[in-house]
Amino acid sequence: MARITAGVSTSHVPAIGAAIDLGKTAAPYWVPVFAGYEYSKKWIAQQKPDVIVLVYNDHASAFSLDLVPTFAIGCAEEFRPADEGWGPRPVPIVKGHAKLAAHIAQSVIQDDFDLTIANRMDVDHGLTVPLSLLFGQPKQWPCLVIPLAVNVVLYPPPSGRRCYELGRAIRRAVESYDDDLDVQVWGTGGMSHQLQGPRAGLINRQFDNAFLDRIVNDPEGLSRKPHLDYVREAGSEGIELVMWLIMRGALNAKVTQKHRFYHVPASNTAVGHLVLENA
Amino acid sequence: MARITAGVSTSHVPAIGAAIDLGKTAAPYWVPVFAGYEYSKKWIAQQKPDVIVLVYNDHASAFSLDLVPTFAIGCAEEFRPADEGWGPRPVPIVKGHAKLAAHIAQSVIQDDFDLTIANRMDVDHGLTVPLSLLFGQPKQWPCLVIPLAVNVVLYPPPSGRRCYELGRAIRRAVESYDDDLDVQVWGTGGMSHQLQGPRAGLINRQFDNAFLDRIVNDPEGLSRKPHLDYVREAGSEGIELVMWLIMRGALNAKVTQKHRFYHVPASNTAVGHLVLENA
Amino acid sequence: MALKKPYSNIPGTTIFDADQARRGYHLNQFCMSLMKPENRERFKADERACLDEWPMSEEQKQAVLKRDYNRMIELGGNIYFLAKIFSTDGLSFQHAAASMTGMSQEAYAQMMLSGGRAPEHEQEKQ
Amino acid sequence: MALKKPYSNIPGTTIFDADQARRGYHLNQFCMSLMKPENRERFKADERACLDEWPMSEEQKQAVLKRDYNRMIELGGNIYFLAKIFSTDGLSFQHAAASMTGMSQEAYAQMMLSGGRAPEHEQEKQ
Ligand SMILES: [Fe+3]
Ligand SMILES: [Fe+3]
Repeated sequence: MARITAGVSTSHVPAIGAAIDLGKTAAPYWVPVFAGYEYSKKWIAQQKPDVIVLVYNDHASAFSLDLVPTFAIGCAEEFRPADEGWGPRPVPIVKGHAKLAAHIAQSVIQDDFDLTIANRMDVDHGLTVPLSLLFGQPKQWPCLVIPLAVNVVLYPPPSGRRCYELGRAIRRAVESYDDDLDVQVWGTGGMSHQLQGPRAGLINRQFDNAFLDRIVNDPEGLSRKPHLDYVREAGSEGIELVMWLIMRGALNAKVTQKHRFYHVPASNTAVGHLVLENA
Repeated sequence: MARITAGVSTSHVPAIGAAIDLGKTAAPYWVPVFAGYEYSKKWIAQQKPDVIVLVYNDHASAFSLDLVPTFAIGCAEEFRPADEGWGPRPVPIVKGHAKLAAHIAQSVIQDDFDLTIANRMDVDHGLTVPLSLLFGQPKQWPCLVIPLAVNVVLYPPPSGRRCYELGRAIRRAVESYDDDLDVQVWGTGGMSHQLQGPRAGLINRQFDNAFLDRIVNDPEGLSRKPHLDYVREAGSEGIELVMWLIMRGALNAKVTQKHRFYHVPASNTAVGHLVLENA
Repeated sequence: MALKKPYSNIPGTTIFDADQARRGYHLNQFCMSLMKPENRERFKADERACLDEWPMSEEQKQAVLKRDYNRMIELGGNIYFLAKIFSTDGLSFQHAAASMTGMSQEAYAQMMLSGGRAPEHEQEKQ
Repeated sequence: MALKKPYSNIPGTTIFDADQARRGYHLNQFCMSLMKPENRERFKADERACLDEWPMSEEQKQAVLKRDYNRMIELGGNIYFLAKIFSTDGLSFQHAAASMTGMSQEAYAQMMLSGGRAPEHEQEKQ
């Protein structure tokens, strides 16, 4: 039987990807950011998950305005890094787990989640930066990845509660898969940031740290936080944080916090990161 | 306030569209089919709906295997007839109601339906044949149309129950729209048919007539019918009938059956048609 | 396999599920290319050359060339995608459906006029 | 209007909703075209000619030519689409964000290093 072993959450700031790709990780600006992932790199080298269900949002890369899915699951054999305007990131092609992805899709659709099936989808920094943060710069990514893209760009995004419930449905799906697989669920994006208008540069440490507390210890309550609170308090792009709730919904009610990291800034954004294991 | 005034369900057999487009409606084969819509044409000329939410499935026209949404709502200003391999049908461009569509999308997404927003979508016979059946061959369609495409091609389709609940959510959405609009919901596809393999040509009159009875008088019970029953009893393409449940969910528990029609065959398919008004 | 297939015992019926979609991906995407008139013309002019532009298996290509719809479905084709092939040929769904039953077009059309294939007969086979 | 906009009073913030998406459709789709290197080269060679291929308003085109991101957002642009423009220019999200605040890039970068824009200050304005 497949099982969900752990959850990881992390910001997916594009400038972090650029710092890695351009060899700037030792620059004073970046040292404290990457220091926050040292524990996690060792941890995941020991964990050796078979598959990661990687929850992220597409940033107008795979999805134009022609078709905007609320939830899209990648069922392809592989996913290429997107060209976001400066050429694709020089990272390995992401290999999927088509059979498990199809199984999850089947299970959660029959569980009343109205997924979009993606059989061809380029993946942008939202998916590849978290991989780089945890795995560094390998020739091949050391495990398979099932991309789960969530719309947080075109209003309205799914509610935090809906995301949390989807996480629970993904857990049921994984646990009904016959093969013996260790599966992690990652939730990415956030923390507080705003990339537009006169309020650009907003950072809310208090909000972010309360969020980090509650997603570990009070996910049920946190999942009821309304959309407007995210935008008002964590910035227009802070709404990405709802994706962390999918990760959290896939874990036990009680989890062990193995690692927690918070840092300001990376470019325009507060960086947050958690490593959680089922208690 | 906008309101849902009536529901229409009908098969959307492509050969019916071809018969209309090629001027064959008076041929002996087709006379009994079109006779079944005489009442409805008069009825809708009196009803004059402002908008139709037209539930149909795309038949590999707008959606390839690259991206398959479970539910996609058309939010564009217009939708062009698709070229399904013999040139687009010579019918008017379908004009949308972008504002109402966006309102419905916002409302049902916030009601936990994970819609895909389509801002560009060609519409195939699934959507245009029902319009031709009710409106004939006008220069312009006499009302606006919001396409709602449901995946019934790639397994698994949404359950009948999920479709029924979506209909209810659409009703809530329409009734929370400020402008004064008469809105109909149409459910299309079916009835029994199978277009593949040695079992092609399957017709199940008993199943179809029981379905016609129950969707009027026992929609709650009918909505629990499992996917497998449709496929086994009504043929692999008979699963399209789940789309009628979206129409039915948008109406009152009690409805008045204004018209009922059933005929075999149109090409490979049993033709069924209902006109329902809120009691 | 981990995917439950409760629909695998329905006689004469292939459910287009994720496994079939993966098997037939390029076959079906080729079919979509026939939605453009210029591609239909190119296909009519040289079917083999057109097919060779797609990473399909030789079996899939042969099934297309022979218009063997049962075989195409077995190899991952879905009827709504395959419809672009018989539409390009100027043929109807009824023609294609008849061809899959092993009946002549006339006998199939007559069966439909007489009420279609009876489900009871089929259900015995389960 | 029928669409409720509970988010319309957040200071300095435009929510990319259906109305904005409709207003900015062609502007945003133009931005997507810059995901291909050949289109980036064409845009760099003659920005105006490239923009004229799209049914955008003159105001939208002027905003692009001036790299006025606040104006582009007002006219329906979304920052993730618009990112393709400043990426084509070889500039970062931080550059674009700074330009929208009216601060110099240096002052903005320093604000971020000092912990970012404080939310309390912003929330007073409501
Ligand atoms: Fe992001
Ligand atoms: Fe159909």
